[in-house]
Amino acid sequence: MKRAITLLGVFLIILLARWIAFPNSVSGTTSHESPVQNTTEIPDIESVDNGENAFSLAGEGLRKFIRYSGFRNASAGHLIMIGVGLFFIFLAIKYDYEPLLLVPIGMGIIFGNIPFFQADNLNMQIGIYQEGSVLNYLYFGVLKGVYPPLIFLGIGAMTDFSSLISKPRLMLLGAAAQVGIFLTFLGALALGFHAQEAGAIGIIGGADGPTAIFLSSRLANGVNIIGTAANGDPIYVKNLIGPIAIAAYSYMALVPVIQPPIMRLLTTRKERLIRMKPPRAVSRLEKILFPLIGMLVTTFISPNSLPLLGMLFFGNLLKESGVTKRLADTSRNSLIDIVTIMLGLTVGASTQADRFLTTDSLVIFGLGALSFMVATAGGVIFAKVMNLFLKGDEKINPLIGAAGVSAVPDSARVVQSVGLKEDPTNHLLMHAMAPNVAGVIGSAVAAGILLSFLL
Amino acid sequence: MKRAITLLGVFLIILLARWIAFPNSVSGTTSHESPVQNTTEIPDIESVDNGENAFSLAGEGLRKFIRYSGFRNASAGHLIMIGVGLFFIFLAIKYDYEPLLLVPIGMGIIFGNIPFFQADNLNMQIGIYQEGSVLNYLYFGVLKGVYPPLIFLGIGAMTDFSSLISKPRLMLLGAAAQVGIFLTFLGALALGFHAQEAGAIGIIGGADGPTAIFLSSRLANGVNIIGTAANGDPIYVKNLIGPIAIAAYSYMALVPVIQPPIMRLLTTRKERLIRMKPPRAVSRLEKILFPLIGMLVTTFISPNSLPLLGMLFFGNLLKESGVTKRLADTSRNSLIDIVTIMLGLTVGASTQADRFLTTDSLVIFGLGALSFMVATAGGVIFAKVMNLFLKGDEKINPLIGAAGVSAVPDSARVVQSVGLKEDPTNHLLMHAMAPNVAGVIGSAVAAGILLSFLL
Amino acid sequence: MKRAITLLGVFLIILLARWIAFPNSVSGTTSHESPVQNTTEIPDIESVDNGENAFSLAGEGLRKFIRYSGFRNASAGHLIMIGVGLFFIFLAIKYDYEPLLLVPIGMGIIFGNIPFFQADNLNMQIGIYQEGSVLNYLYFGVLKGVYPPLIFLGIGAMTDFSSLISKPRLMLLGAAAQVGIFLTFLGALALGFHAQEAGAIGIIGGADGPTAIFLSSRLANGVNIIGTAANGDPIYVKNLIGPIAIAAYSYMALVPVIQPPIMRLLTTRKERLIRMKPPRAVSRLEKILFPLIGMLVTTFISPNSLPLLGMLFFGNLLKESGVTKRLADTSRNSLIDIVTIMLGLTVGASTQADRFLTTDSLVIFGLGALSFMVATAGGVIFAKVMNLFLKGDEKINPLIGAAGVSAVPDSARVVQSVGLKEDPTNHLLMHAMAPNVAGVIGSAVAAGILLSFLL
Amino acid sequence: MTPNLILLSSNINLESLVIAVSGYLIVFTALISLFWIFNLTPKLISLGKTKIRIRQGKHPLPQEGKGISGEEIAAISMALHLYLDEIHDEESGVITIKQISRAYSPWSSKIYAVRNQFNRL
Amino acid sequence: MTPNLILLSSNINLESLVIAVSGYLIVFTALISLFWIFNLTPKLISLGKTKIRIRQGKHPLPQEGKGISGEEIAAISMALHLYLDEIHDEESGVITIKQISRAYSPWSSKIYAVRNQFNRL
Amino acid sequence: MTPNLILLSSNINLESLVIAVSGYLIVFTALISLFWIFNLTPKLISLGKTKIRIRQGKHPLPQEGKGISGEEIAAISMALHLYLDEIHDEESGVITIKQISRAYSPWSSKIYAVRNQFNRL
Ligand code: NA
Ligand code: NA
Ligand code: NA
Repeated sequence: MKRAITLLGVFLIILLARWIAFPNSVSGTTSHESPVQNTTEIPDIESVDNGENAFSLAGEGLRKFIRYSGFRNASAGHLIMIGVGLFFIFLAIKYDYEPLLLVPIGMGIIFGNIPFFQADNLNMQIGIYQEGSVLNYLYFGVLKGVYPPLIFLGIGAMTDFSSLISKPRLMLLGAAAQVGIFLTFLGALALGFHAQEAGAIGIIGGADGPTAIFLSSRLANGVNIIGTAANGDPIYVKNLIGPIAIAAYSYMALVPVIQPPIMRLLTTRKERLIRMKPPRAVSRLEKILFPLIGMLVTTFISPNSLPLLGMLFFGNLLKESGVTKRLADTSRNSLIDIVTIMLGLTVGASTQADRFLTTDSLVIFGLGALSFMVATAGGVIFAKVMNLFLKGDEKINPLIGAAGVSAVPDSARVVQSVGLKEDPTNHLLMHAMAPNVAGVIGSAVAAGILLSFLL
Repeated sequence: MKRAITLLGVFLIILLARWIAFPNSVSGTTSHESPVQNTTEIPDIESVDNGENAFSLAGEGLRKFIRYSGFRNASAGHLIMIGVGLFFIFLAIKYDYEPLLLVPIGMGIIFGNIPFFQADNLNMQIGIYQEGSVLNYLYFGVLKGVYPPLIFLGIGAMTDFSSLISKPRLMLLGAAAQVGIFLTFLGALALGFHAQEAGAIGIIGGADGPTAIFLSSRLANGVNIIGTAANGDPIYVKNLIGPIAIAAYSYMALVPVIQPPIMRLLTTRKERLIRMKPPRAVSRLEKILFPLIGMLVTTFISPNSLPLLGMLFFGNLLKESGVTKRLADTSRNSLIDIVTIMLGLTVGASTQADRFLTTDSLVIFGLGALSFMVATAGGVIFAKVMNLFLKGDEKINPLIGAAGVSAVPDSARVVQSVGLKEDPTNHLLMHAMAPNVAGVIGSAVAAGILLSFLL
Repeated sequence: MKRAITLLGVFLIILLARWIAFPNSVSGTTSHESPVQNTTEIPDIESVDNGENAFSLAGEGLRKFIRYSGFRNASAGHLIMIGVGLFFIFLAIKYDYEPLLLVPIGMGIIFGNIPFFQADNLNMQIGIYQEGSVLNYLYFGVLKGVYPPLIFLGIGAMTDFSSLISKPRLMLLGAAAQVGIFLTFLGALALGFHAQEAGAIGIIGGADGPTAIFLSSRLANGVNIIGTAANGDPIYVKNLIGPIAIAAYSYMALVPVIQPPIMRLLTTRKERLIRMKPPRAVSRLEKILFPLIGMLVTTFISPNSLPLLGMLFFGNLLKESGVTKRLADTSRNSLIDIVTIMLGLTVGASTQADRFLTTDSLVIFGLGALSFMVATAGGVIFAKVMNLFLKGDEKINPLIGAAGVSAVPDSARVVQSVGLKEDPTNHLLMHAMAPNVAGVIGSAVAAGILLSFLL
Repeated sequence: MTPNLILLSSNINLESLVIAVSGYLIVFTALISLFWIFNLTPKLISLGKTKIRIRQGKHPLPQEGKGISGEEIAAISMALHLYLDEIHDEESGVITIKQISRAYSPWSSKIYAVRNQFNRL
Repeated sequence: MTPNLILLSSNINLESLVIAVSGYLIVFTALISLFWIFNLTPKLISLGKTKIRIRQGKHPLPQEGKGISGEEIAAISMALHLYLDEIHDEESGVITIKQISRAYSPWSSKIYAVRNQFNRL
Repeated sequence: MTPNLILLSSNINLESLVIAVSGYLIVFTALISLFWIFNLTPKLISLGKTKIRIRQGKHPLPQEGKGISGEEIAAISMALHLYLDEIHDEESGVITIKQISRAYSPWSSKIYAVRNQFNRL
């Protein structure tokens, strides 16, 4: 199957990249080492002796130009990452995999891997990690976790929670799928990550890009102190925002590849044929009450989810109140578009080869794939468990459990697609939207809980 | 009357809130005390003795979760403020009172009063007053007075000054109504506020939210030093941005409740029936000249009004120039919407119970109501005075004086409504727009003057 | 010719301004002197003796008001600059010269020259150079070079590179016209500017506003250290962002005045009548490949161009990918509009008379005019040289060489206009768009090279 | 035993297990609470409406949200979908302008606004 | 006397009274200046136009802004209002797309732009 | 000689001349590289397409981009231009609303989306 190759391709590229780019350091991690590779002194035209003639000066000029050019500074890592960026763009344009995310991220990866001359005492303000560069300013919104809540504002303003309000029972599927988060957390711990890092890695299983960025900017930001070395120096948490974000968005784009086999494996044909009762109509009052009650309940339980869930429900209230149409319009159009561009570009650019191509990144990608699978399985199995207590036309088609991972709306579409293959008249999309949006709430709550336990 | 109950309701809620939340400190103000209430040490799961078994650990986990949850940290103040937020949203949706302001502010109030665990040595970056939180970043635009000028840019790009240009005489009504500002300033001084605080409180009488926020961010921001204590420590001005902004927006929303009785009290039926001459057509050249001349005249007189009035007239020039349509469109749509959302949300969130529920807030609300009434009366009475010098069909319907308070376009609508009740064929709206927009200019000039006298 | 007077007018105004405003300092530059002119002590109402009566206090209040008013603080320089601002607005509205730039810049000039009271120990947060003022916050994006790349993002999202893809040969004309940059660089050095300053001045010849602002914010920002004085103090580079930006935008607006005479001077009538083969259709794949290849090639050659060219090609990919339409829409509408407003306003306001009216500004304006002329000539002459190697219907109409200066799309329109005057059926616009957009790329590459040689 | 070995060699300890298990349970708590509330809400709303109507001496409303069956909704939504789909095929040829700025001039819009607004006063 | 007492016990003093009174007066100054200028402006404009026309040997224009009486404007604006109102009732059923991006391709738009622009050159 | 004098009295030196000359040449290098690549690209693309089609046993495509001559394009673009121009003259009287928010409700749009999307899966 074409898609399987896609998945395999991503893995192989990263694996190869790791080996080719830094053959000597595969065993260890390099994230705490200095990112500066070239420490040769800055070529300085002014230092040329005045006695030299114009001809040798021209040569000097050419040499300086070449020393600063990308050709001279390119490493295998840069080229591989540029290849990955082009591959993301290819996937987005050719297969329409989450293009609104993959095109900016792909372009950002290229952006972040244009090779330039780096030296200790020179800051030409090009790279995303160089203070004062434009990318560095735009990256601020990622580092400080400002972009994700703004994305959630827009998502709230474009999400219709009707399906969830009409069948609140399906909310549980959105909770069940979060098992991926907590198992991945344990998995990351088992592989030697520190608790805060493990929490940030676990959230990949939430299948929600902004939530993943938000949590990792709080927990695995390279700034928090997690211990003290023997000599009294503080030990800093690793900065894993880049790999976590890229993993989360990659797998969200690959949901149509990852989920179907697991869904089919865990369900019988009879189960996949279950037709569900159509949802009832929902009154305007219920739609207005939903964001208000939803916000109070979830943030009282998990106050650390406030930045995400508060914004999500705020956006939804703007949409449903009926009196703030223009604010909802702007939230779900210009505002979310602007933030999406900035977020995608800078998250992509944060994959500068010398920071990104580490064993950690590889492990994170592996754990991320696992967590998506576990989450999918969690949702499907929980739906089957619920069916034990339901009867007749109340029964749930367990396929929609897979939509509980969130990845809105792609995983709901996958449910629809898998369902249609069994019975071309059984439209599950409407029903799958309920666990799908519940999964967004669920992973934001999980993020809040991890914050309160780990911070 | 239903509306009167509304007004009373607001007052009662705040009064009660003050007593219930902080029964012991009603006599004094708490704004300079530490906002941190819980100073118990941070619950730390890691400190549990290794000898304990899994069961007691689970209990510990549960205890930690509860200690961090909103239920455990909620105070009466939080709940009351959440009630106020819900009430604002109710007013906006049910009665359509300034929904573009009240929905974001109401949601912001809820946002700011979700209870979370606070301790001296712990910053979980949730609350608006916690450095590094998302709300704290967005609040920056309020604290530094950046949002109000951007709002004014958008207002300028959506305001048609034709009515004012065609009857420049009505401009005086916009000046007259600013009496509310200066009397409230004296009132606040009389109640013991310092001059800078009194100036910021006075501006509530300008009936203009962005102006109020701008001035209070400059004068009553908690940062300026206004004196020296006996022991040599500096005395800081109080931070009154929150209460002033909430008061200004609340009363702007309540204009349809506050103004009509005063308008009827001060006018005879005969006056209310006066029909005004329709305004003349205004040429394009006049419309282009208006922002240019308006800017030069007002800012030469009061340079401190530049950030507000410069932006207002800049926006209007973008609209009227005819060659910058796309810039005007963006100013009055995406840009003003984005800023409105941020402004409303953070102003609302700044009402965190422990900072907001003080005697000061109560007094400010009282003074604010008074100043709206005084301003309304000022406008109406001045219109009657002008009528002494005008004759025949030049006479002004004194009702439109009430529109001089600004609160665009609500107070103009109130004029129309009160006028229609006397004579259902006498449309005053067109005429009321003139003092209405003049009132915006007037209060911005007043803000500039207060700045130059008090800073 | 009416337009020639326009050009003359601009020069005369600035020349006069310089003499009238600062008659004594024409010989030297003032940019390193303190911008504060009034160092009289702050008028303080509180210092009035308590024994005085109300009458003298009222006088004191009046005096204080006047001392703070614009009338009292206005200098000849302020009034001249306000005149310049009004003139820009007039040009924009009357003649439609680049109104999207000239209206915001013109209004910004007025903004920045409203006179206000300045004193050493008083910051009323009005002026653009006063820390904490709103303009100062918005100016940040200019100072740090953040706005120009965002403008380029929008330009990329609205530019169709088809003409260039179909006739890649015309790309060379976009390179040829950059001769203006490098000759002006030498000219500025010859007039005594330091290398970094000269590089920033040279970029005016690129005829590209955002590029000029970006480069001058990096090279001539008043912050970089370019040497050491005899007493060991560091010598700072001059802050020339304001004059360079104003010169670049002014001449971009005046392209229809500057270019035609030069174009006619350097071409024969026969050459101006040359008809070019219509371009071929371009496939979607080519359009998608263009931004990707363009980005890799140009930024590998000149990594310092990344912030500009990366964003340009990113925007173009959003447009051409076909799957990110909403992101492209937002980039070329709300986002670019918002940034244009902020950029124009603050660049205009940075011309505060006491900083702007210096001999340096005058010299920069002179060099700028020259560089536009040289660039135009460079493009036209190179087209004629190319014709020596081309034959038959491959021949290039040398007029389109003038479009290589960029100034999109005005210089392409000028080509069309001059061409039509010779043969009303020979439409050159389509062909002129190719060197026009190539000129944007060319000047961004040149900016990158100057950065790597001079930083 | 492998699992125990992992526990020993890794950072997993009892605390982290507690975090994982109680974290998962709290997520459930949150969503079960929402389920519980929104299961109740429609009943409370229709109860409230009925009470008000009875107090006002009117007949109770036929219960909203039950009158329209799911089948009907599905039919409607499908019809709507087909309708929108058809329109979509045509719309790419249509050129229009954005809503003219009716909302900003007192000369027209404000009168307009008044008509709509003041019924409520 | 109460007022005096307030003055004593509060922060009100002569200076603050001066601020209040002169502040209010300055607001008036600003708006009266605008009133005065815009009272004059239409006269100056029509004066300017007349002079230019006379210098060009044409008849002076009928004074703009006086030809159309307020009554007529009111009638027009009401008609416009009713028209817009009607349209409003129908528009919610209409689906269109945003203006196609005519402005961006040199293949079509730029020719278009030229036609409109170069009359001015 | 004047030029030499300028060189002496100014900041121009050999280094700055090198910067100017090599800078100009590098700009040319960049744009010549692009020229070279995009001169080649259409050939590579049609080559690739032909190969694939031949491998699939089909006839090679008629070379895209050469079938439509420039003359035809010009004619089409002019026609399009005239058409758009005409429309433009009328559009200012038209009032419409923005695209209704079809994209956001699972009740209609998502079904819609599915139809379009899943052909690809
Ligand atoms: Na999720
Ligand atoms: Na006012
Ligand atoms: Na250029």
